[in-house]
Amino acid sequence: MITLTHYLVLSALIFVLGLFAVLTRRNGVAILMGIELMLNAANINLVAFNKFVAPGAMQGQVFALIVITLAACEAAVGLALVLAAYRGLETIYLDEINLMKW
Amino acid sequence: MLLDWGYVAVFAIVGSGMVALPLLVIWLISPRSAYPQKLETYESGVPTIGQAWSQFNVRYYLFSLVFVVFDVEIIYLYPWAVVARQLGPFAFYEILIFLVILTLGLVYAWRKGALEWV
Amino acid sequence: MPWYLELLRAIGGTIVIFSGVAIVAAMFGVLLERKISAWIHSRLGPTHVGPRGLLQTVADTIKLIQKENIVPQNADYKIFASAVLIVPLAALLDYVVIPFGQTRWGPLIFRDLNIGVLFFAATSSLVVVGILMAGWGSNNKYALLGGLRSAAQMVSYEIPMALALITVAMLAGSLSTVTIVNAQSHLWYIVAQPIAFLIFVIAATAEVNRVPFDLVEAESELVAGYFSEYSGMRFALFQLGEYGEMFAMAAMAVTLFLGGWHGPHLLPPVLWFVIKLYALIFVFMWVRWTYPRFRIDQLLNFSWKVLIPVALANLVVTAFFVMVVHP
Amino acid sequence: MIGEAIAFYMLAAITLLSGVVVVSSPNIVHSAVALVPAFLGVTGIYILLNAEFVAGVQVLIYAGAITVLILFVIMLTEGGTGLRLQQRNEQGTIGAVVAAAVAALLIAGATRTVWTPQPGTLATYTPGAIGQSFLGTNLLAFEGTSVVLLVSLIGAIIIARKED
Repeated sequence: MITLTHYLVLSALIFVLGLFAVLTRRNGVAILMGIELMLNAANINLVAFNKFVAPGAMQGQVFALIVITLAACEAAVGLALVLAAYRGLETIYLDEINLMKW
Repeated sequence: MLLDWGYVAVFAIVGSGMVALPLLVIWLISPRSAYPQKLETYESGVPTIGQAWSQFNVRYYLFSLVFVVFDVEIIYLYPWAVVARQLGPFAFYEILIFLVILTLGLVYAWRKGALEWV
Repeated sequence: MPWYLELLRAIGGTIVIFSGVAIVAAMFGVLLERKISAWIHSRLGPTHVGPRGLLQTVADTIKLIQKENIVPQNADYKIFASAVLIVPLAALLDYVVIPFGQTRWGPLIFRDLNIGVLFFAATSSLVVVGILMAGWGSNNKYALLGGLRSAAQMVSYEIPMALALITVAMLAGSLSTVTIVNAQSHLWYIVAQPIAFLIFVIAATAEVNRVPFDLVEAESELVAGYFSEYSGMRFALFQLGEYGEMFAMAAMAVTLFLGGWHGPHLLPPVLWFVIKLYALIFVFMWVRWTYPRFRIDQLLNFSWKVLIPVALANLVVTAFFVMVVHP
Repeated sequence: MIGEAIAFYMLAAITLLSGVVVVSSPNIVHSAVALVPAFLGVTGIYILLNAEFVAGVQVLIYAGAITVLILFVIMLTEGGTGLRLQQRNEQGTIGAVVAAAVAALLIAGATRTVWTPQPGTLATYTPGAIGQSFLGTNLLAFEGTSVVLLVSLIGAIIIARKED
């Protein structure tokens, strides 16, 4: 029997994978991929809560759709930033983009 | 409903098997006689120069960018379309506002030349 | 029904659809294309193998099975090899939601999904990933350029196609393909929505990379585009994907606009479906051998500056009639 | 029920294994391609949760659009030229510790809380229910997303275009 807890644990594991990518990857695109994984984990939670906790409502799925939208916007703008950084600084390794550090 | 998707899952799994099957067959029976010239990357017969994995023009990105935004817009139109008949006139103006705002995006991209292949 | 019978039914249906598409769409489609091109060029086409050359593609397939599978030294093997699986599989997944006809026991469809039309759009968008993988994995300049061009073109034409799908879904009030076909028992949607039909057919031609939108495989510039480096059976699987996708697009156009299996009761419904399907395929091939190829800037301009505005306007006008005039 | 459990564990395995490839592959293109099975696994999870429409959107947007965008950017920036560069920064250990701690916290929270379900039944036809919801209760969010999309389109075009 698959319960809400199963889905929550799965989503926690996916979230942590994304978090690990964000913390340890040097490549800007890879960090964005980690963020996409984290957003997916959040979406699993939203849809699972919709089914198990509030089956009469539609809010969980509606929220998941809005999160997907924001993920697409985030990917578009984030990848544009990566491109701009590549054009200006000729690197997409974020630890090499340190002009503003001191 | 889950039964429907069970069918789709079987279709995907059996389908991948059926696509992989001919590959397995030729892996067993196809001749193998490789030599360096044959394994070279095809470049119209002249020796290959460098790798193909190099940088490409940014114009591809602008198109896929506008595509992503419009693709996301379209997913909101599917659920609206199936209930359009039941919703009546007021919802028409709601969706009109939605479409007008996004058409502004298309107009902006057009005017800024993001849709030009230069 | 017990679960093992359901499972057997699903497996049987899959095998029937896969072999059906492989034989009817890929093998017969290639032969048809060669015969029609010959007819348009006033040639004879293949004549030697079998009666009037009917077995030509069978011979070709046997030849391809015997060929060596070459993986270029510089290629990225994992991506190179998995792209071959993705492209035909994504193309064939389209057939899940296509209703082929009507029988006494219900519509002849693999499975009537609630989100049928969206499923179609989603699976056909997966082809783009496969093509990019093929282009990148080959590590060949022609292949990569072809793959990038193909991806840019396919994503551009996905938008007008989806807008046309939505217009039809709005008229029928459902995303299920069977409901859409049933809603056309009196009036085919090509009559109500001629503009959406045109947009769909043009976008479908572009999605399957056919002339006049074939600069992905522009032989004179890019050899064979993203599958330049593929040989033997892998090449055959790409052909299966391409022709499978073309037949799926045509079948979807028949389902959405030409009334699916509906027709006068002289012939069984399945036959009506097949007749309409082949009529549309003939139009695709006719166009291919008649028109020259677009330039890439013309091609992208045509989608973004003509098709999308027209499709949006068409959608708004239809919505106005559906929601305000006849609510 | 058994079928549901089998499907869940298979989908979870697909998602997590491809997630591990995404996170750990030294080749950025392999990471991007491994995103596709990860997204498809999540799609299957949505279907198990009776969210058909969200599942369709997941394939269309994530697998069909965002992955393509990511692959484009990889090819437009370093392509395969960065293959031999080090992909991981010096925070590998501390990152693993933080990730493990967060995982422990989340899993403990998820397993120890008792969720009380509210009465009601899931909508049978999700696209229709979502449409009703977007043009009724959630109208503001619906119109808001159009503004967000417009703004992100304009912003991304400004950032990505060459200055001329």
